[in-house]
Amino acid sequence: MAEYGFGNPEVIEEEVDILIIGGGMAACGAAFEIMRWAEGTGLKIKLVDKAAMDRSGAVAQGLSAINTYCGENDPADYVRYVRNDLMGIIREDLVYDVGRHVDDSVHHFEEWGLPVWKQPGDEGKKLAEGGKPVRSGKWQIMINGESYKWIVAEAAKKALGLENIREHVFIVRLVNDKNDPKRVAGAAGFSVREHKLYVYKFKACLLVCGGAVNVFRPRSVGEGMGRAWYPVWNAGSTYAMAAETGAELTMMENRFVPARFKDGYGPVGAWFLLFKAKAKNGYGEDYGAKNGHIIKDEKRFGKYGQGTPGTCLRNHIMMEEIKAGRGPIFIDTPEALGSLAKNMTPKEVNHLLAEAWEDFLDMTIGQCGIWAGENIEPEKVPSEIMPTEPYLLGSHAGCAGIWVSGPTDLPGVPKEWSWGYRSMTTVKGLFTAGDGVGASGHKFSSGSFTEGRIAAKGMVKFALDNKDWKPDMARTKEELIEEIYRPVKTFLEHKNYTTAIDVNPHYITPKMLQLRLQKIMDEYVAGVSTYYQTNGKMLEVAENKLQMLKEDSLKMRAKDLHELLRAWENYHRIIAAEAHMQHIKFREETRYPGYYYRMDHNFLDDTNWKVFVNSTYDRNTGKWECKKVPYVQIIK
Amino acid sequence: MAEYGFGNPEVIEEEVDILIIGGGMAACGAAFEIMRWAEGTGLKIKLVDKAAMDRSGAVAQGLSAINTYCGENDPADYVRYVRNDLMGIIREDLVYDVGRHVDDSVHHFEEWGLPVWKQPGDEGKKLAEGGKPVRSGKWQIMINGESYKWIVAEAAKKALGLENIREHVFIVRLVNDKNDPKRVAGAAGFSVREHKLYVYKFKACLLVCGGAVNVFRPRSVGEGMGRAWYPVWNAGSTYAMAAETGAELTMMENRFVPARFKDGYGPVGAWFLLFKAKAKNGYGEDYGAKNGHIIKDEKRFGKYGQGTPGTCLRNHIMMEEIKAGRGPIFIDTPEALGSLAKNMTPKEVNHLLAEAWEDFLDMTIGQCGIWAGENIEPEKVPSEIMPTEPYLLGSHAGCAGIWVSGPTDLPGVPKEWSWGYRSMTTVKGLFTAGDGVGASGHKFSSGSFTEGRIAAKGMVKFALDNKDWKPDMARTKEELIEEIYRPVKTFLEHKNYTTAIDVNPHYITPKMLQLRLQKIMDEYVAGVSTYYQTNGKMLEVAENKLQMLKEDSLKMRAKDLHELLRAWENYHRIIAAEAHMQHIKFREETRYPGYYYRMDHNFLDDTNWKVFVNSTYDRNTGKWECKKVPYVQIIK
Amino acid sequence: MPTYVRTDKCDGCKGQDKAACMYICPHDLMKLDKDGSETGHPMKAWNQEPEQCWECYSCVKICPQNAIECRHYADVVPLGGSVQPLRGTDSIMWTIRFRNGNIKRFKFPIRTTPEGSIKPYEGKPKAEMSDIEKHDTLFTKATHKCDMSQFVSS
Amino acid sequence: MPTYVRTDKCDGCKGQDKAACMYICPHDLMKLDKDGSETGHPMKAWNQEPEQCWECYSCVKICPQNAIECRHYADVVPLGGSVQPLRGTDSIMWTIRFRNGNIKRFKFPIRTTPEGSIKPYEGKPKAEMSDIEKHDTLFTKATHKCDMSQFVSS
Ligand SMILES: Cc1cc2c(cc1C)N(S(=O)(=O)O)[C@@H]1C(=O)NC(=O)N=C1N2C[C@H](O)[C@H](O)[C@H](O)COP(=O)(O)OP(=O)(O)OC[C@H]1O[C@@H](n2cnc3c(N)ncnc32)[C@H](O)[C@@H]1O
Ligand SMILES: Cc1cc2c(cc1C)N(S(=O)(=O)O)[C@@H]1C(=O)NC(=O)N=C1N2C[C@H](O)[C@H](O)[C@H](O)COP(=O)(O)OP(=O)(O)OC[C@H]1O[C@@H](n2cnc3c(N)ncnc32)[C@H](O)[C@@H]1O
Ligand SMILES: Nc1ncnc2c1ncn2[C@@H]1O[C@H](COP(=O)(O)O)[C@@H](O)[C@H]1O
Ligand SMILES: Nc1ncnc2c1ncn2[C@@H]1O[C@H](COP(=O)(O)O)[C@@H](O)[C@H]1O
Ligand SMILES: Nc1ncnc2c1ncn2[C@@H]1O[C@H](COP(=O)(O)O)[C@@H](O)[C@H]1O
Ligand code: SF4
Ligand code: SF4
Ligand code: SF4
Ligand code: SF4
Ligand code: NA
Repeated sequence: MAEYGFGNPEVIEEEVDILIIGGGMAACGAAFEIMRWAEGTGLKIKLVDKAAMDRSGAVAQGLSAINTYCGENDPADYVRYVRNDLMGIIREDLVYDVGRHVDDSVHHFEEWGLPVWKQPGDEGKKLAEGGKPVRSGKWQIMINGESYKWIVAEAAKKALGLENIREHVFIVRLVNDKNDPKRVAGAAGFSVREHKLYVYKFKACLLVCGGAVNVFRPRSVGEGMGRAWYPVWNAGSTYAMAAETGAELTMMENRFVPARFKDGYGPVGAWFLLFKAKAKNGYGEDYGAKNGHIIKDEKRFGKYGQGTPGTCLRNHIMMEEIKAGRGPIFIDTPEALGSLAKNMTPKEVNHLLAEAWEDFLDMTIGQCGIWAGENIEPEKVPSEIMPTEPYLLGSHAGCAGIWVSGPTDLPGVPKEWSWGYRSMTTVKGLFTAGDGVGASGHKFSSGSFTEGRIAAKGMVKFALDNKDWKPDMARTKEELIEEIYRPVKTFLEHKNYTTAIDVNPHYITPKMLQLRLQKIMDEYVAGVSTYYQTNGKMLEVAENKLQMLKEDSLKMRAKDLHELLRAWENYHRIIAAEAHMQHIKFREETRYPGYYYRMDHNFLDDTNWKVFVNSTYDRNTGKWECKKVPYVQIIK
Repeated sequence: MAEYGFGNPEVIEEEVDILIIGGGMAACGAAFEIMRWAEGTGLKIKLVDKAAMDRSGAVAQGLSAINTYCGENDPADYVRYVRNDLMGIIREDLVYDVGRHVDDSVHHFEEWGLPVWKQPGDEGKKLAEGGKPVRSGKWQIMINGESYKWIVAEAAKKALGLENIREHVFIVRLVNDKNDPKRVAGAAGFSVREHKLYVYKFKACLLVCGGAVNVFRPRSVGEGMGRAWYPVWNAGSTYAMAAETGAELTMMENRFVPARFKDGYGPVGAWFLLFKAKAKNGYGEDYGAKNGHIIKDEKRFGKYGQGTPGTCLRNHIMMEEIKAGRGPIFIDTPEALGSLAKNMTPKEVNHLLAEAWEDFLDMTIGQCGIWAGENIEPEKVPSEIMPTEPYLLGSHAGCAGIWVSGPTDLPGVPKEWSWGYRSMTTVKGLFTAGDGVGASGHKFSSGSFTEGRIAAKGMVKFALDNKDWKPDMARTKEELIEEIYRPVKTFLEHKNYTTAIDVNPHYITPKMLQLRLQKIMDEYVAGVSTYYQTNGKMLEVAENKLQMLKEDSLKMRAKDLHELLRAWENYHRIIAAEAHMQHIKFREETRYPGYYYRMDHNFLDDTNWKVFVNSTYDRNTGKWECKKVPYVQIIK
Repeated sequence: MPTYVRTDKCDGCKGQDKAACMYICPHDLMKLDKDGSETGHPMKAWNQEPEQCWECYSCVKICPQNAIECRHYADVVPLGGSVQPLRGTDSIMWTIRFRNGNIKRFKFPIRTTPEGSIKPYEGKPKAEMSDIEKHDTLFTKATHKCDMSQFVSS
Repeated sequence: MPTYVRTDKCDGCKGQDKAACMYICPHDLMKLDKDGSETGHPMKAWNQEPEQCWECYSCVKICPQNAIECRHYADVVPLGGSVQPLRGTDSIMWTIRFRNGNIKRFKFPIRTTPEGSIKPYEGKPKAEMSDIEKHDTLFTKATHKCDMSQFVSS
C-alpha cells in the first residue's frame, strides 16, 4: 500500500460509548455534566471538534452579556417571554427545563473565573451568594466576557480529560445502524491537519455543531463575506447530519434576522436595553413611536402585535421604514450616551464610553474596526443599523432545529413529546442541544450550555440501558473513504484538463458552490435582495435549482484538506437550506413578519397554522416530508 | 538609468493633430468619416484603443439587431420616439441630427458585408436599393450580427491605416492646456503589454470610451460578476476623463436599468417585438394588461404614463409586481413561439427556433449557457426576466453623458446649444460621440457610429482652424509618470510588509476598491438591493463614503500591468459614480420611475424639473457643481 | 461562463509574437504563460481573472487550435452544459450541449464579403471642403429626407 | 478585517509542533508556510482565505510575537483604522487607531482566576444515580425555584 497522503488517508477506527460532536457551549455543558454521571460506570466518552475548543463555536470572540439568567424571575415567566418573542409556537416543556436549570450554569461560569458585572455595593459578591448583577434586560446580565469560551472550555477539558478530546476533526456524516435504520451507530469525518479519516462507533452521540451561517448571501461580498453576525464556521452541520440520519426536524421555517450595526454586525442588545438608545429613520424620526402602531392590525398580525412586540415584529416596523424609503435607520448613540452622561462625573462618563466600546470588543471586534475606519466616535456620531441576512439557529431569537424528547415531570405536557430519553431526537441514540434543539429559542450561551448538561444526563442513562448493544454500521469503511474523499479524487483526476485549476468543466470549487447556494437562497427564499419576501412560485423555482445544486455537489473538488473542509461544510449548508425552504413552502402563512414574508399568504393564521411543522428527509430518495404537529400550551 | 521594466516605463511622446480615444462604434464611425475630410490637409490622426478593435467595445460579441434605422420613417418622428422614451427631456437637435444621417451608416455596414435580414421577396436586395428589412420594431431591423464589429473595424482600420492605430493602450487622463485651462492639449496612458507610458499632444481629441459598467453591484458576485449586460470593460472612462478636464456633463442622473433575461442578461427586444412574447407574473398573469394602469396616475407620473409608456415606465410596472411579491417575472417563450408556429411548416418552425437562439448567440452567448445548463428549451420552458443593476450610458435607452455643441442649421434651437464646433464639449478641443453624448439616447450601434462621423467632421474643421496652435500641456512628463505609475510603486514599496500580498494595511487591491464602490452605490444610490430607491439622507451618506473611497484610491496597488489597468478603470468608475450621485442629489424629483426613485420626492415634477441638469467637476478641489439648464422643444 | 484552455489543445500559438486569445480579449484576461511559472503549464494560455469574463467568446472564436471553451459561471449555472462555436469566414456553427445531454446545432451566416475585402472609400464621393460647415450632410451626401413642417419653429 | 501577518515579527512559533495561530483559528484560515512555497516567506504564517475571516481575533490574541494584525475588510471599511489588543492573563488592553489618527485605549478584565486553575468538580456533589431519571435536577442539585401554579394543568 502506498504511503498515506493527500487522497490516501489513514483510517482510524474507534469505538466509544458516547461521542460528543462539537466543542461549543452545549458540548462544554455536556462535558461538565457527563463525567460526573459517568463516574464509575466505565463508559468511554469522547469529544471531537472541527476547531480548538478554547475558541471554537459562536463564543470564540467572547460575549458581553449572558442573555439568559433568571435570577429573581420565575422560569415560567421566562417561558412566556420566549413564547411571545417566537410568535406563540414553542415547546414550552423544553424552554421551561432550560429556565429552571440555567442559573446554576451561570453560577459555575462565575466560579470558574468569568467576570460578571455587579450593581454598586455588590462588587465582589458572587451571583450564587446573592450578588446583584447589572441587568441590561429582564433576562440579560452584563459580563466582561472576552475569555468566556476560554474559561468554559478549560472546565470542560478538565472534566473530560485531554485524552478524550480530538480537535481539528470535521465530522461529515453520521452512519445509521445496519440492523435498525432508525438508530445511529457511528460517525465519520476527517482531520484538517493530517491525512486521516476518523470512523467512530458508539451507542449514543450528542450532535451539537451550532447553527447555519452563510447559507444566505451576506450583504458584503468581497473580503467582507466572512463577516457574518453568527459564526461563519458553523455550517448547518447539526441540521444536515441529523436530517440525513432520518431525525425529525422542527420549525426549520424559522430563522433569525437580527437587526445589527450595519456592516460590522455589532449586536444591538446593550444599546437598546442598557444604554436606552433610540432607533431613528433617515429623517431623524423615532419611527417606532410614530409608526409602531402598524403591527396592531389584527388581520395581519393576530394578537401578537397587541402586547410587547417580539423580535421579528420589531424588525417588521424597521423594514417598513426602509421599504418606504425612509432609511437609513440610525441608532442614536450620541443622544443615548448624552442622556446617561447628564448626571455623571467626567470619570464616570469615560467609564460609560469604555463600556460602549467593550460591548463590541468583547464579541464583535470588527464593528470597532468600522468605527475606527469611518472615524465614528459613538458619543458624537450615530451608527446605522440594518437587518442582516438570515441565520438558521435554535438558541438565539430563533427556533429552527431538531425535534427532541422532553422532560416527563411537567404537568400538561403531551405524552408524544417524550418518546425516549431526554434530549434524544427521533433517531435512537442521537441527542442534541443548544442550536440543535428546535422550537425552543432564547437559550443563548448559558441555556445552550445547560441543554448540553441536560442531554448528557439522558445519554448516560441511554448508554447504561444499552450496555450490551454493539453498534454495527450500515456503511463500510471503504464506502466512507470513497464518499468523504471524493472531492480530493475528483481534483486529482481532472486538474490537468485545463490550464487553470479553478475553471474546469469536470468540477466545481466549494467557493463557487457556496455562492450559488447563497444566490438561490437570497433570490428565491426570502433573503435580503427581496426584502425577505418569497411566494409559492419562487419556492418552486428554488426547489428546482437546489436539486441541481445538490446533484452538482457530487462534483465538488478539494485541492487540499482546507478545501475538503469547505466542500463538506457547503454540503451541510445545502441540506440545511433545503430544510428551510421546504418548511417555508409547507407553512402557508406569514408567521414571522420581519423574519420572512410568504407574500401569497401575507398574514398570521392562528386558525390553521398555530402548529409545529416537522419534517423528515430521506437520504436515498432525496425527498422531504413535512407535517403539522399540534401545539399545546403548558404555561398560562 | 535602469533598464525599462515594471515600475520604470519607457515614455513615448507623440504629437498629432487629432487623437481618437477608443475603438468602438463611435470611434470607427469617426475613422471612416475623418480620413475623407482630412485627405490632402496633412492632418495627422491617431486612434488608441485599450483593446483590439476587431472585438473591442460593446459590440465585441456582435449584435442581433440594429436598433436605429429610420427607413420609411421621418427623423422627426424618431425624435418624438426618443423624447417619449426618455421622459420628455432630450436635446432634440442632437437626436434629429443622428436621425437624418443614420441610415447611410447602416447602408455602409451592409455594403461591407453585414448580413441584414430581408422580407420575403427582397432577399439579396440591399437596403440602399430599397430592400425591405425584417423589422422587429418601428426603428429596429434584424441582422446576422456575429461579425458586426469585426466588419466595421475592418473598414475603420482600412480607412485610418494600421500605422495610425495603437491597440492595448489605456488612456488614464486628459491634460489641459497650460495656458488655457478650458482647453485640452494632451492625453496620457500606458500599454497593458509593454512597460511603456504614452503621452499624446494634440489639437483635438475624440473621447469615445463607451459607458460605465460595474459601477453598481451586479446580482451575481462570484465568477458571475463579469456577466453584466453592457460590456464589463467599459469603465466610465468617457465621463471621468471629460469631467476631470472640466467638461460640462449633462443628465448624469439618468441611467439604464434594462429588463433582461435573468442571470444571462439576454436582451428582450427581439422577444417582445419580433416574437410578440408576453411577460407574466409568478401567478401566470399578464400583469401589464392587469396592472399597467398604475402609470396613469398623473400626480405621480405626469402625462408620461398616458401614451405609450417609455422603457422606465415599463420597468416600473414590472417592479411593482416584484415588490408586491408577485414575482418571479417570466417571459412566456413557449406561448410566443407556439402562436408563431401555428401556421408554419416544421421547417419553418425549426427556422424560428434557430432565430430565437441566434438572437442570443449573436450578442449574449452566456444566456445560451444558462439555457444549456438549466435544460431550458425556450419552446418548452419560460425564462425569468429581471431588472438588472444600473448602467450609465448615452446611446441605449438612457441619456447620461457630456453636453455637446449641436448643429446650427435647425430651426428653433437655442443659440447656447451650439457654442463651438459640432460635437465639441465645453472644453475646447474635446469632442465626443456615442455613449459620450448626453441628453440624446436611443442611438444604439448605428447612431453611435453616425455620431462619430458627425464629430469627425467637426474635429477636422477645428484642427484646420487651429493649424498654428501648439499644444502645451499643464503637466510634465515626470508628473504623469508619477501619477499613473503610483499603484505600481505603492506595491513595490510595501509588498513585503505582510506575508500575503493581498492583505496589507498600506494598500488596497483594485478588486476590493471596486467592490467597495459597488457596495456604496448599491446600498445608497438606488442599486438593486434597495429596489432602486434612495433619498436625500442616503445620498448624503453615499457622498461621505465616496469621498473616503476617492482618498483611498490613491492607495491602490498594482502587482502587474493587468492590475494597473484595473486600478485606473476603477478610478474612472469612481468619478462616474460621483457624477451620477451628485446629479441624483440635485434633481429633487423622480423623473425616471423604474430606473430609480428619489423616495423623498417620489413623483415627476414637470413644473420645476423639466430641465437638463448639467454639472462640472473641479479636479483640484474635488467638488461638483450642478445647475439647471432650460429644456426647449424643437420638434412638435 | 469563464473560459478555460484545454492543456491538450493549446500550443501557445506556436510561440508566435502574439497569442491570438491574448491579442483579442477586450478585457485583458487571456494570458500566455511562457515559462509556466503562473500555471504550471509552460507556453499555454489561461484566463487570469475568470470573474471578470464577459463570456464574449472573442477568444474562443479566434483560437486556431479550438483550445478554448467556456464553463458557465459556476456560481450561477448548473454544471454540464456547454456552448461551443466554430467560426468560419462566412458562417458560424454552434453546438449546444444541455446538462441533460441533449444537443442542438445551429449554423448562421456572419458575413457576405470575403474577410479583408473592404475598400471603405471605393466608389464613394470625396469630401467637399465647402460642405465642412454644413450640418445637414456627411461626405457621402446621403441625408434622410425630412418633413420640416414638424419643427415647432417651422 | 482579515488578519495579516507581519513579516518582521512572525517567527513561525520557533518551528514548534503547532503554530499558535494555526492551532487556534476556528475557521482553519491561518497556515504556516514551512518552505515558503505558498507565500515566498518561509517559516511564517499567513491567512489563506481572507474572505472567510470572521475577525474574531483569536489568532491575534494568541500570537506570542504580536505578529498578527487586522486590516479591515477593504470592500467595506475605509483604510487607515486599526484595532489591536494585547491580552494578558487577567486583562486585555485595546488600542484603537482611527483613520484620522486619533487614538483610544481601553483595558478590561477578562478573568478572575489564574489560567489553568479550574477544578470543575472540586467541592461539588457527586451525581446520585437514583436521580438519573429525574428531570428536575442536574448533578449539582441547584434547580431554580418555581411557582407551579403557573402551569395550565396545575
Ligand atoms: C456569535 C454570537 C453569539 C451570541 C451573541 C453574539 C454573537 C456575536 N449574543 S448577542 O447577539 O445577543 O449579543 C449573545 C449574548 O450576548 N449572550 C449570550 O448568552 N449568547 C449570545 N450569543 C449566542 C450564543 O453564543 C449561542 O447561543 C451558543 O454559543 C450556542 O451554543 P452551541 O449550540 O453549542 O453552538 P456553538 O457555536 O457554541 O458550538 C458549535 C461547535 O460545533 C463545532 N462544529 C461545527 N461543525 C462541526 C462538525 N461538522 N464537526 C465537528 N465540530 C463541529 C464548532 O467548532 C463548535 O465547537
Ligand atoms: C452590449 C450590448 C450593446 C447593445 C445591445 C446589446 C448588448 C449586449 N443591444 S440590445 O440590448 O438592444 O439588444 C443593441 C442592439 O441590439 N442593437 C444596437 O444597435 N445596439 C445595441 N447595443 C448598444 C451599442 O452596442 C452601443 O450603443 C454602441 O456600441 C456604443 O458605441 P460607443 O459609444 O462607441 O462605445 P463602444 O462600447 O462601442 O466602444 C468603446 C471603446 O472604448 C474603448 N475604451 C474604453 N475605455 C478606454 C480607455 N480608457 N482608453 C482607451 N480605450 C478605451 C473600448 O475598448 C472600446 O473600443
Ligand atoms: N421593543 C421593545 N421595547 C421594550 N421592551 C421590549 C421590546 N420588545 C420586547 N420587549 C420585552 O419587554 C420585556 C421587558 O423588557 P426588559 O426589562 O428590557 O427585558 C422583556 O420581555 C423584553 O423582551
Ligand atoms: N429593542 C429591544 N427590546 C427588547 N429586547 C431587546 C431589544 N434588542 C435586543 N433585545 C434583547 O437583548 C438581547 C441581546 O440582543 P441582541 O444584541 O439583539 O442579540 C436579546 O435577549 C434580545 O432579545
Ligand atoms: N416591450 C417593449 N416595447 C417596446 N419596445 C421595446 C420593448 N422591449 C424592447 N424594446 C425596444 O427594442 C429594442 C431592443 O430592446 P432591448 O433588447 O431591451 O435592448 C430597443 O429599441 C428597445 O427600446
Ligand atoms: S489562441 Fe488558442 S492556441 Fe493560441 S495561445 Fe490562446 S489558447 Fe493557446
Ligand atoms: S470570453 Fe471574452 S472576456 Fe472572456 S476571456 Fe474570452 S475574450 Fe476575454
Ligand atoms: S502565532 Fe504568531 S509567531 Fe506563531 S506562526 Fe502565527 S503569526 Fe507566526
Ligand atoms: S481573526 Fe479569527 S477567523 Fe480570522 S484568521 Fe484569526 S482566528 Fe481565524
Ligand atoms: Na441575428
